[in-house]
Amino acid sequence: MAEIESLANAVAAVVHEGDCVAIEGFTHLIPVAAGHEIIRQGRKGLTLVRLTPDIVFDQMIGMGCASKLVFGWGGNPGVGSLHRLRDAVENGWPNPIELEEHSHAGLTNRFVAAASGLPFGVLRGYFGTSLMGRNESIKQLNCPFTGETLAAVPALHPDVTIIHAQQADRHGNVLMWGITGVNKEAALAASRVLVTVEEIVNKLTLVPGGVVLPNWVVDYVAVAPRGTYPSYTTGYSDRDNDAYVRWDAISRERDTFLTWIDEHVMSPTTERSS
Amino acid sequence: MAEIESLANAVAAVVHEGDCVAIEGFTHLIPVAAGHEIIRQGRKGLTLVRLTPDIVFDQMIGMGCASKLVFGWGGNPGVGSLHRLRDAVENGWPNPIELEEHSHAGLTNRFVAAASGLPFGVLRGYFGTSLMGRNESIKQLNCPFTGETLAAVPALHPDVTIIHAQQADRHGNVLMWGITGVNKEAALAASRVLVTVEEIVNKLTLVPGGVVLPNWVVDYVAVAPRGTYPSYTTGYSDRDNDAYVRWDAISRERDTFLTWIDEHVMSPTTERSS
Amino acid sequence: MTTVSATGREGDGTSGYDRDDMMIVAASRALLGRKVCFVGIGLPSTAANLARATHTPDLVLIYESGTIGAKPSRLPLSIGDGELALTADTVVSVPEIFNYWLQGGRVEVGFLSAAQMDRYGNLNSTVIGDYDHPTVRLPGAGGAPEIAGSCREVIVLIRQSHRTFVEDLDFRTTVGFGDGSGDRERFGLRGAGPTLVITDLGLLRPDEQTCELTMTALHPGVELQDALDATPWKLKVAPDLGRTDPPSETELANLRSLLATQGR
Amino acid sequence: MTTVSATGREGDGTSGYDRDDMMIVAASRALLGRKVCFVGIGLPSTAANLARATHTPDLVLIYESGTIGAKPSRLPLSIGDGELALTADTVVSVPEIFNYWLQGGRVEVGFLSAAQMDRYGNLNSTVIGDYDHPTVRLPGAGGAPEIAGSCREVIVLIRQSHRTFVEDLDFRTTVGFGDGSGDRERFGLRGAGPTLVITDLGLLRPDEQTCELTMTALHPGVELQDALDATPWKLKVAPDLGRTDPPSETELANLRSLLATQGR
Repeated sequence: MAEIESLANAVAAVVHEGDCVAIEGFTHLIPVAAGHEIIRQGRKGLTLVRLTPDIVFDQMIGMGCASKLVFGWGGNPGVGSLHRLRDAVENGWPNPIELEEHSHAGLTNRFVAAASGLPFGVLRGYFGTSLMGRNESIKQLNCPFTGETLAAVPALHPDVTIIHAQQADRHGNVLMWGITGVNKEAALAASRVLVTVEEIVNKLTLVPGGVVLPNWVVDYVAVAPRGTYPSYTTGYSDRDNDAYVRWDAISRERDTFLTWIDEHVMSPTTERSS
Repeated sequence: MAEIESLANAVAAVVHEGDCVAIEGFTHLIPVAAGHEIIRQGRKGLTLVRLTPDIVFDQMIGMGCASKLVFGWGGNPGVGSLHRLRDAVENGWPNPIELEEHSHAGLTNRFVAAASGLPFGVLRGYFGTSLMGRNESIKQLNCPFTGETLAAVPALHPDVTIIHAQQADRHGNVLMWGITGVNKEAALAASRVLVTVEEIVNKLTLVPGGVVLPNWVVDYVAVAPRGTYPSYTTGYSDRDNDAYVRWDAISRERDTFLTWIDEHVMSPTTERSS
Repeated sequence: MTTVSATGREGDGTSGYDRDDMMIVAASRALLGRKVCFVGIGLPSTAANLARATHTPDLVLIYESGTIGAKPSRLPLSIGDGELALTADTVVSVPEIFNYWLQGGRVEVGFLSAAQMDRYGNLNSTVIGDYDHPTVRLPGAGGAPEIAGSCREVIVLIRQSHRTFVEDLDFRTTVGFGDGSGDRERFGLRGAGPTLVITDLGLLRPDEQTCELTMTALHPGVELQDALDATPWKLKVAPDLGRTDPPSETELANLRSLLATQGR
Repeated sequence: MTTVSATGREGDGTSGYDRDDMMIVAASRALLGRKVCFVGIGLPSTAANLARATHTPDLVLIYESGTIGAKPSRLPLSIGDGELALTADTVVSVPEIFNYWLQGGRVEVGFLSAAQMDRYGNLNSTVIGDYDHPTVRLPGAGGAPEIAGSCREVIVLIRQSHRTFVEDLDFRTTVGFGDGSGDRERFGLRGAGPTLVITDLGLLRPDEQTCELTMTALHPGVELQDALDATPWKLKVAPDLGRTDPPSETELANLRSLLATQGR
């Protein structure tokens, strides 16, 4: 049953050194505040997982939280590269990072398989690409009916999944809406689940496109208003597109990056004033 | 792109002699009017598919429409057996019927595989049951990662899927809500799709739990108000539980059954007055 | 004096409840303190809602139609009753219920019933007699095989008689313990299987070594000989055979209220 | 006279449009009469919305974030732009988009771009240089492999130069025609592959026999030698090499209006 906790306590409770941590959110509902808390708590050696790692992953990688990244597409959407990710991959700064890359469909089906209690997922894909040779977690199998060869990917069970949602009620039941991506599957795939929310409400009111996570599949709920900034939360905040553009300049050099982290992450009071 | 047609024309266009016809609806949104139209049009040799065949399947089977039934649970919910189905199975009246039976999970995953463009679906199940030996469409396969043995079921691609929904707009986009069962997957699995609806509206307004089928995956929309009777349509009609109880008596004997069909199906004006 | 319960069944003459009432009450007690229960229509649904009314108000009810956290104010008449969808925390698709929630191993307790059960808790709800030339064609498997496979525990509700308790099933629709210890693992079934069988005569639990169902308690007014007579095989009996407490006033009152909601 | 387009890029001095405008217009024309298009952000999204504005108003746009039938009134800045969700016929989960809609074979045309392309339309969006010690680490595959595999046809938008057109990809992220005819079938890819490549210089289509990309048309003001010079291999040229019509007044006006919506 979900406990409602402060973000700091919740992150301390669920994210341990060396954990496999999925932090999902497909361009929307990105748990940025939770990522910053992980930086503040100085977690190291994490395997970070996300379909679309963007600037909060760039920040965690630049601060040395991650030793491995499992992903589908890592970039600054509509802007360009993630310079901290590139620095880690190209120059090993601040530490080398191992990459395990998939197509979105491949990684998605790893979550789906795990959520479904199956050891693997099946998809049409990967054959003929260099991904297949680079990624040992992709295998092939034959359809027992048609003989066709298909790709198999292993279920991915994160130690922790962190997602952001609009609301929880006082019992820890969670409601999100808008683009919900692979949030439900990533949560159901994990051993522990932390959901940051915009607010706690007395009663959840279902909305079109709403996705509910009952409190018995959630471990912690933490209130983090505007916790997706500079991403957005439908019904609560808009995307700050300029902040994504600014990130490109901030993140190009190590010193401007470290200064920014110091000002905007390590001093939590100024966290969302960029 | 969906055409809006009369129920008679739409059924004539999509359901052909010998077709594999999935008519879905999980205790809710059961396309009874469409089933009656199939009876009126005298289609024979159909392979009928549904997770939960109930009294409209009993009626079609009793009228000799089906040569095969693919199903998960065939009964009169909360009441008992389907006597026409039993008469066909136990006594070959009005014709023998071949049974291919699955668990709900197995048949569901046959639809999911087909909707996903995969030749098969995978599930934990069937091992240790008599279903496995009786049903040649269940095979086993090994996980390429863990070596575990799992059940595989072949994708099921009906020639036609018929479902009922609350609304369509004038372009044939469909909206359903409430318990939607496996309706989306059954539709996406099929070569042709007919959706009967309570009404055509100018504009669909999304509702919590609403499922949309865009018009480019639907072939025909036919208006059939109260087209699920004695089942129900959330927002439009309630289930007539007494009718399910009455069916038990009506369907026990061949002559009372035939009389009922004559009065309630063959004379369409009295169709929903039982 | 013979009493007639609210369901119209003849009572056992002791205190205004009959054997079905006792089954339902015993089943509701088995849900004390449980979190999540997968429910079918009929006795299981009545028992689960009695548990909600009596001692476990937060019990999460899941019906295979896709309703999660249904809180019906009247007993539903089918698993797709509109009341379930209307009162649920969320309604999901049938593929999601089976794949994410059931097969995902998230359900603590599942209820099952059947036409036949053998000594290892295997169930038949498919056919009586020969499959190709059946005496009685039953509805079939539905969700039962996966409920039995994936719920962490299964509770079977079945009346105890030579008709329902059989040496050899005509068809094994649903696996209990297969042919005994180790078979569930061999079949890849992840839950613990039927840890409790509730009949109209008493309770049975699997033997720790062999998994054979063993009578562990009798309901009030039932003699051991009744249970032995109702069982076609040599029924195993626990050395410390217990006695079920009769329904309390509260349990009976709540049950009556619930059954009274089952209007048409 | 040098004109500057509304996007701030330098024009080619002929009629107020530049080579990117021409690419977008050519791409929008390729959508004439199409039903369903899988769209990425940037030029593809601009082209698809230009097609909606100009000649195919009912074109269904699908973005991999799960928005089906998005009808943005301004150009989205990311595939998860709130405007897409707000204007969509329905928003589904990412697993559903990839499994039911894309892999299900329901999408007619997919747009792709990349950092590198070879003569068989294979694409690299993963890495420049050695994988383990890259010169440039690019974002990676995202949805591209499945878009290329499952859409009935793929249109590639890519500028033509020695940087982008390469003899050998540093990494094959996405399959076009593999090493030529028959490879797609061998890999189990169901769509027809990249039936059209639109560059800033002209159009290329696969040879019917070999699947090698063949220049079939040049944009206005482009000479064949420009295309040959921009291609590191001996470029195949169609015997009936055509000439793209310049953007019409309507196309340009619609493009300007669209680009003007792309505020920050």
